[in-house]
Amino acid sequence: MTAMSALSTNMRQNRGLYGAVILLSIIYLIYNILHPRGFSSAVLIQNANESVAIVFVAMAQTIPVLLGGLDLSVGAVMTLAACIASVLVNGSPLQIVFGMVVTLAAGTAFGLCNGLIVVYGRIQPIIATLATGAIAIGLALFIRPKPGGDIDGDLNWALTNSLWDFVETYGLFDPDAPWFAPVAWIPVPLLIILVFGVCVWLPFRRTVLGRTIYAIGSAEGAAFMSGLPINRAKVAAFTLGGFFASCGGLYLAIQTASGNADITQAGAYTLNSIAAVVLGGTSLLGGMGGAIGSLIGALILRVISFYFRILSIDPLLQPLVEGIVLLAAVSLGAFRVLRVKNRLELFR
Amino acid sequence: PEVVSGPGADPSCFAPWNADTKYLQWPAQDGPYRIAVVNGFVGNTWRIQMIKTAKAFAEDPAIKDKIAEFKVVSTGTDAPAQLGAIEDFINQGFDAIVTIAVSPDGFDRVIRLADRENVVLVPFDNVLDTDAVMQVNEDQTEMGRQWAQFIIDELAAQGKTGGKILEVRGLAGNSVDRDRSAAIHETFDATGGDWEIVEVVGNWDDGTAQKVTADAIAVHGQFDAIAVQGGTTGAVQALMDAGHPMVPIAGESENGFRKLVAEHADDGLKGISIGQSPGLVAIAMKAAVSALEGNVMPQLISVPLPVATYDELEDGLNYWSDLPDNFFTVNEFPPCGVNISGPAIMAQSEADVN
Amino acid sequence: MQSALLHLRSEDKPVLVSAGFIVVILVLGTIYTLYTQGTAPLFSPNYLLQQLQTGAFLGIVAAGMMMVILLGHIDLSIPWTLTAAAMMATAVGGDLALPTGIAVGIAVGLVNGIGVAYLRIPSMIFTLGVDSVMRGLMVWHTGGFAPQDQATPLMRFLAAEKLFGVPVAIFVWAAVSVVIVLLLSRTAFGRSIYATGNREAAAYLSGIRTRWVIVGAFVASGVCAATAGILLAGYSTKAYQGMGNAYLLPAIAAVVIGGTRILGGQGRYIGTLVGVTLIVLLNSVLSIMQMPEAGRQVIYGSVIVGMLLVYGRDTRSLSG
Amino acid sequence: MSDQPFLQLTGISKHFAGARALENVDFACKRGSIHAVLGENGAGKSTLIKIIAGVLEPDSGAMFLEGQQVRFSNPAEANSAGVVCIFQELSLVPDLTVADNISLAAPPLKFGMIDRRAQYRFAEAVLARIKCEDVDPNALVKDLSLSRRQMVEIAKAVGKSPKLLILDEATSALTRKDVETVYGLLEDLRQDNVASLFISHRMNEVERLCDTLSVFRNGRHVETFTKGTKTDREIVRLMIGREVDAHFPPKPQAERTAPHLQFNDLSWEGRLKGASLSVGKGEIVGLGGLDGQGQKELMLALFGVLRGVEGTVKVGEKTGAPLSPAAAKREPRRICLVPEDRKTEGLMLPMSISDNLLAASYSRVSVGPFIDPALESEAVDAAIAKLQIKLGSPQDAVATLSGGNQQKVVIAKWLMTDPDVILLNDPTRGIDVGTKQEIYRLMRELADEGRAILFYSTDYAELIGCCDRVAIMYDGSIVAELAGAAINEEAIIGASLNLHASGPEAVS
Ligand SMILES: Nc1ncnc2c1ncn2[C@@H]1O[C@H](COP(=O)(O)OP(=O)(O)OP(=O)(O)O)[C@@H](O)[C@H]1O
Ligand SMILES: Nc1ncnc2c1ncn2[C@@H]1O[C@H](COP(=O)(O)OP(=O)(O)OP(=O)(O)O)[C@@H](O)[C@H]1O
Ligand SMILES: [Mg+2]
Ligand SMILES: [Mg+2]
Repeated sequence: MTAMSALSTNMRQNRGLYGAVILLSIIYLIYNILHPRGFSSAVLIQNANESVAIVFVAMAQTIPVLLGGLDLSVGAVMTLAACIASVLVNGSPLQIVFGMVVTLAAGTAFGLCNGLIVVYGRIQPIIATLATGAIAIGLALFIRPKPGGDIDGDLNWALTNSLWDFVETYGLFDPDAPWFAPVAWIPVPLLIILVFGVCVWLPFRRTVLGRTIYAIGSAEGAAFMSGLPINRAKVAAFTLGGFFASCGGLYLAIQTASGNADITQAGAYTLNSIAAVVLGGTSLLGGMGGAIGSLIGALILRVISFYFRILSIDPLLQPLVEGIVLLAAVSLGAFRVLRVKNRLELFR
Repeated sequence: PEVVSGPGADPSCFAPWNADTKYLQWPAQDGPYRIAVVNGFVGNTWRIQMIKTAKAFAEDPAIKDKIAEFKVVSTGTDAPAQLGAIEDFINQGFDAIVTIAVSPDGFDRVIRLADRENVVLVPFDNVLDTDAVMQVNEDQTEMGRQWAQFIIDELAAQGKTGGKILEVRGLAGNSVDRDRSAAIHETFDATGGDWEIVEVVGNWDDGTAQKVTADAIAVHGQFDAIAVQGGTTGAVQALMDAGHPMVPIAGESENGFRKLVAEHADDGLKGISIGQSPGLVAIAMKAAVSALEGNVMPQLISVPLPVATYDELEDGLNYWSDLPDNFFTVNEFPPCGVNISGPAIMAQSEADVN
Repeated sequence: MQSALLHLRSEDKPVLVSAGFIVVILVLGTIYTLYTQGTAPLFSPNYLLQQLQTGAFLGIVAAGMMMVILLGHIDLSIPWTLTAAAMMATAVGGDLALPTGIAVGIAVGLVNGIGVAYLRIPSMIFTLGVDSVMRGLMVWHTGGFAPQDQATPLMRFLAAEKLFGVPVAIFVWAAVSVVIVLLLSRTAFGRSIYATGNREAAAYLSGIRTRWVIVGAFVASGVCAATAGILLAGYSTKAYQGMGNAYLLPAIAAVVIGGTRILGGQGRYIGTLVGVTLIVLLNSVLSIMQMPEAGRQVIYGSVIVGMLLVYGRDTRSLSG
Repeated sequence: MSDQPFLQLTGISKHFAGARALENVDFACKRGSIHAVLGENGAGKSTLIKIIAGVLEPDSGAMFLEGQQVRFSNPAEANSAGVVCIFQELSLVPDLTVADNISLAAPPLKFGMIDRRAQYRFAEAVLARIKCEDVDPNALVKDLSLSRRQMVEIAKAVGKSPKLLILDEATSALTRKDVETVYGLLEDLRQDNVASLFISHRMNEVERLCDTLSVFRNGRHVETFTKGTKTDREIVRLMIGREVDAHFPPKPQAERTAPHLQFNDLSWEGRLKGASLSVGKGEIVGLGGLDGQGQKELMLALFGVLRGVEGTVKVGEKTGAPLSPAAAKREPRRICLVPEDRKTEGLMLPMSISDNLLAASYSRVSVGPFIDPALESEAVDAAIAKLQIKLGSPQDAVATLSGGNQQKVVIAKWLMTDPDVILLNDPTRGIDVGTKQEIYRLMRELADEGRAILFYSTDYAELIGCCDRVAIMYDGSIVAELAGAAINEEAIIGASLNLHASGPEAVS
């Protein structure tokens, strides 16, 4: 009884997420079937590598969205973090770790600043982050006026391949050991997403602070009247967003072994992150959804673009097809509207 | 590939960058080949023209039989997506991948993978800061130098050895912008004249270039000459709208710019037009095929700068008064057998449509 | 006079503060030019008129954007709506150029409005999708049809020529402004925009056809973007890909700096006018100072945050 | 010890931009007592309890809890001091589950994370205590009816083990049975030496429950006295500062007019199941029944909000249900609806009073396509005068008005459209006696002008006192129509519980 009702509530609350998972499974399956080397570790590694940054940025976007806000600085913070990493992540192993920590700390601190401006400056998140995003890009350009950087090459190779290569690069143990074989094919980027994303987000969601974020997005006044720590939760939301964005930036820097303060790329990431959040079933009004959904949403966006490489579509028609598919994908939820019988429900 | 010694095949087309350029050789493979073009951004005329040139060249009798499969994808400005697409094509077993890099760095991994699979990776236009792959480009530094030299010479002809120059720069942070600008400054400095160079950022875009040029004229009054990295038509338009006297101008190879120069050269709009050509893609494709055939290739292929000065302009030959302004005039490279002229590209697709 | 100051409404504050800041920008710029060249061109009518002329494009875009923001929505399709309108107008050419461009704006606005109002897809995401579809269409168009891109003489006249020493573009901007002001303050449609933006359910239950209102606002935004595109094409003598890229974020920033609430329901057009002027002058002065892109971005962001800290702070209503 | 008040306020004042909400208020309440706070709309009751609960900070004055001076800067601090409040506007989070809501701020934790099982069990226990076993702790709050939500709100407050429990009109939407449960609960809490502050506009509730009464008027504390020392009449006079005569305006002689609004066999989504009724011009027909029997849906269906309504609707000569509120309000139907929730459905809170008043009638103040400022202000002034709305300036935000005056704005907005059919969905909820009477009088006037009025109310007394006929809804259909002397409490309650029905469900 309890379990049943809990399950049905869960289904109701996460309908978007489950829909996204099914959609992703279908399109990824078909992609692999069509791909000459489908269902291989090489393809999985390539797909995973390509997805890490956007997945992290989409997760970063989710948290402010749950509050009912938007963070237009996620792409810029990612870029800033990548530029910092491109300067710091090299040298001895200790220096490398130090560089990584500083990169993540910087992005997190930037998120914290966003949160403080939103909470204590009482500025709407969307517009506050539009402005801080410009500042982040400015800082990134100061750090890296032109693209480049010297990120450790081993790190680049080890983190963008399978566990086997990781072990081999650092000579941890014999990568061909039989006990290792069952997991050796797993792409490191996939593990990074799981460890940093899931192991940070899922527990956080279960804390009072995490739940407060949902409560604020759902009904801020009620959350306040109920004695929830509104300010702290908002600051935490942006801070965690900054952390995820900087995870994306750090990986991007390692993956490309360089930093690039590219304004258009930052903007594209921000916009794609919003699309991913929506595809993942999080309501832009706040209060419903979660970062796991956005992870899936980001993957959906990526897999859609994979198709252009295996299908023969006129290159000049590709942007149009891409646009139409995106529009169609985000419009999927619109079928709900046709079923709404009480028009007042449309206005929430 | 193996590093070998030169000379390379077909030097009139695949000219080495300079005397120090290495030569590379891949094991010869049997054709026909599978070739992919991985483009980044797609929302401007240059890129569209590039894609059309690539498609047209793939159908060219000279090369058609050597190509079994030809694919073009545009990944946007997203570095991971571009790297992913390249890697995907390597996974799919493509033989050569031609690309415009979204960033001069960050290709270490795909270069390594390409080498492992003997895939020929050919960056062109926006090339990489590495000598591990074969690349095709025009010499940006040389371009900046020629622009500056032209202005210096034109002003010298007017008896000026110094003056106020407006430099309209490109996209901030881009290496092409950096190289061209540095060369311009060096060349002016080298004359020892009294030059004041006012820099504005035009983003290689006609509208922005026009706006910042107009602003600069409003604030600074008059310039002795103008150097524009891109969006030249816009800059000239601003000049004319402001009633600024016609001055020597160095710019890109947009059709609109050449039209204006042809029309107003006699009024003083003495221009030099050098451009990065969308036709580079064809040379890159041809180089890829040549490498796959086992020929020795220069690591860095220098494509001659397509220069046209005001006195050389000829309608229907190096500019077309009936074609759009946005069109990039230089498209063919006869020494390479790349003979897809601008109007030909346009005509071809109109036929497609009908 | 004193009593006028005392009765300053909270809505007037953004206008006054931004206006003050505009003067600060001009003064700082002038100090710079005096220092570097010994002249003070920034206060010359010539310079200011020219800024207003190029400001007109942004101003018209922002006017449309404001209508949408007043509803609590946003129109991210502006860049390629603007571009598409300009490209189609020049491709068709002749007398039909202007109607074609405007028709593109109306069509995009209709699609946006239907998606947002009828399908109930968040505008943030739907207009983003429409933007990429428009981009796709334009890439296809450029690549496939050898399109003409020359602005017609009428477009040139509207954007680049002068009438009584004042650029015609400024008159166009003024005309658009008058229409928007009348629409917002003196018509049922305008009032309905405010009502819908504040609370759509209540507006709907008051018998306001909120979906039409939303569609209408998006069409207005599309038409404004198209008008700006046509003017911009006239100004540059041609249409080209990417001509709209520089207008989206500044338009949003201008509207918000002008005191319009990003969540909808509140805002005055005069604020948007001042906001546009501020952004245009700030950009111009930074460009004159040859500020590198890095510094420019930092200053740009800081100015927006700073302005909003001064007056844009959300007042929370306890009953809300 | 026992004589020391649990809570004491001295010299509390609170001003809002322009409005004076509280002026130098002294107030005290004791443990083990249920203390009623009475007053007209806008008297400052909610402001008072918001100050006590830490939502608002007073401009001046001091607050003492068990003799210690305290200052709460947010509700969390008040909660931890044992002061728990059920606000007039509910404070539930709709997208979370009932269990989440009940232990929202201080859930049971395990390894720093919320222990969902413990939370579920706790919710079950608390719900059982207020006899709400029918509410599933795992249900989402947004799926609950208003009355269930109010019960969850009460459960949430009780779950915090308060020392001082404040209920600000917390029973306004409850069903009769729930009200009884809450009474029982408050009695229990009194036994446990908890202090309760009870705000209600329903005199009978106050009579039954409270031992001490405090009356507020115009932001001032007028008097505090023990129950029974004053008559109802005196209390009302203290509240509104004048004598109130009869409760309800006299009903005219019952003469049935031709039906104007008729509907037959209305069905919608299992919430309406073949409802039929007719309302004549000049008639006030009450709609009764337990909460959530389809009354709200019925009104929405008639107003064109619902999609897929089956059955026939006829207004005057026009057949067919309207397709939208916009169509409903226009000729020839001219229907209006005063919705249930004025804050979200009736008003645009941040907009000015004048804008809100005009929202339904732009066309009436327009000349050609343009709104005429002169006509506009004329219409607004007339509306304000007609309903005697108490306000500073018509340009003030409607949010600054008290609940009752906000409701008047909603009604006035619709009267401006000169409607033929008026649908009223519980218009007197949370409204003081004085204002209620004005509304009753107004309803009768409107009926006398020849309009057809359908009036849903949760208050039986209103149905009895105001209506020419009363239709009772049960499970989506109208099960009884009462008229004349048949409109009495027993009949209404009986019909509401569907006792006389011969249908199969009545048997089981
Ligand atoms: N709906 C609302 N109604 C009234 N005030 C609100 C509302 N939402 C937020 N607030 C304000 O938000 C703040 C909530 O502060 P709270 O103390 O709960 O947060 P916090 O995380 O504890 O902050 P801090 O860490 O600064 O103490 C208060 O200043 C309050 O005025
Ligand atoms: N946030 C606010 N801003 C401005 N004025 C306010 C605000 N809240 C309340 N007021 C004003 O304070 C006065 C007291 O309001 P309050 O809500 O305390 O009345 P109340 O006694 O609870 O009335 P009701 O019975 O209608 O709920 C009213 O005149 C109201 O207009
Ligand atoms: Mg606190
Ligand atoms: Mg109250």
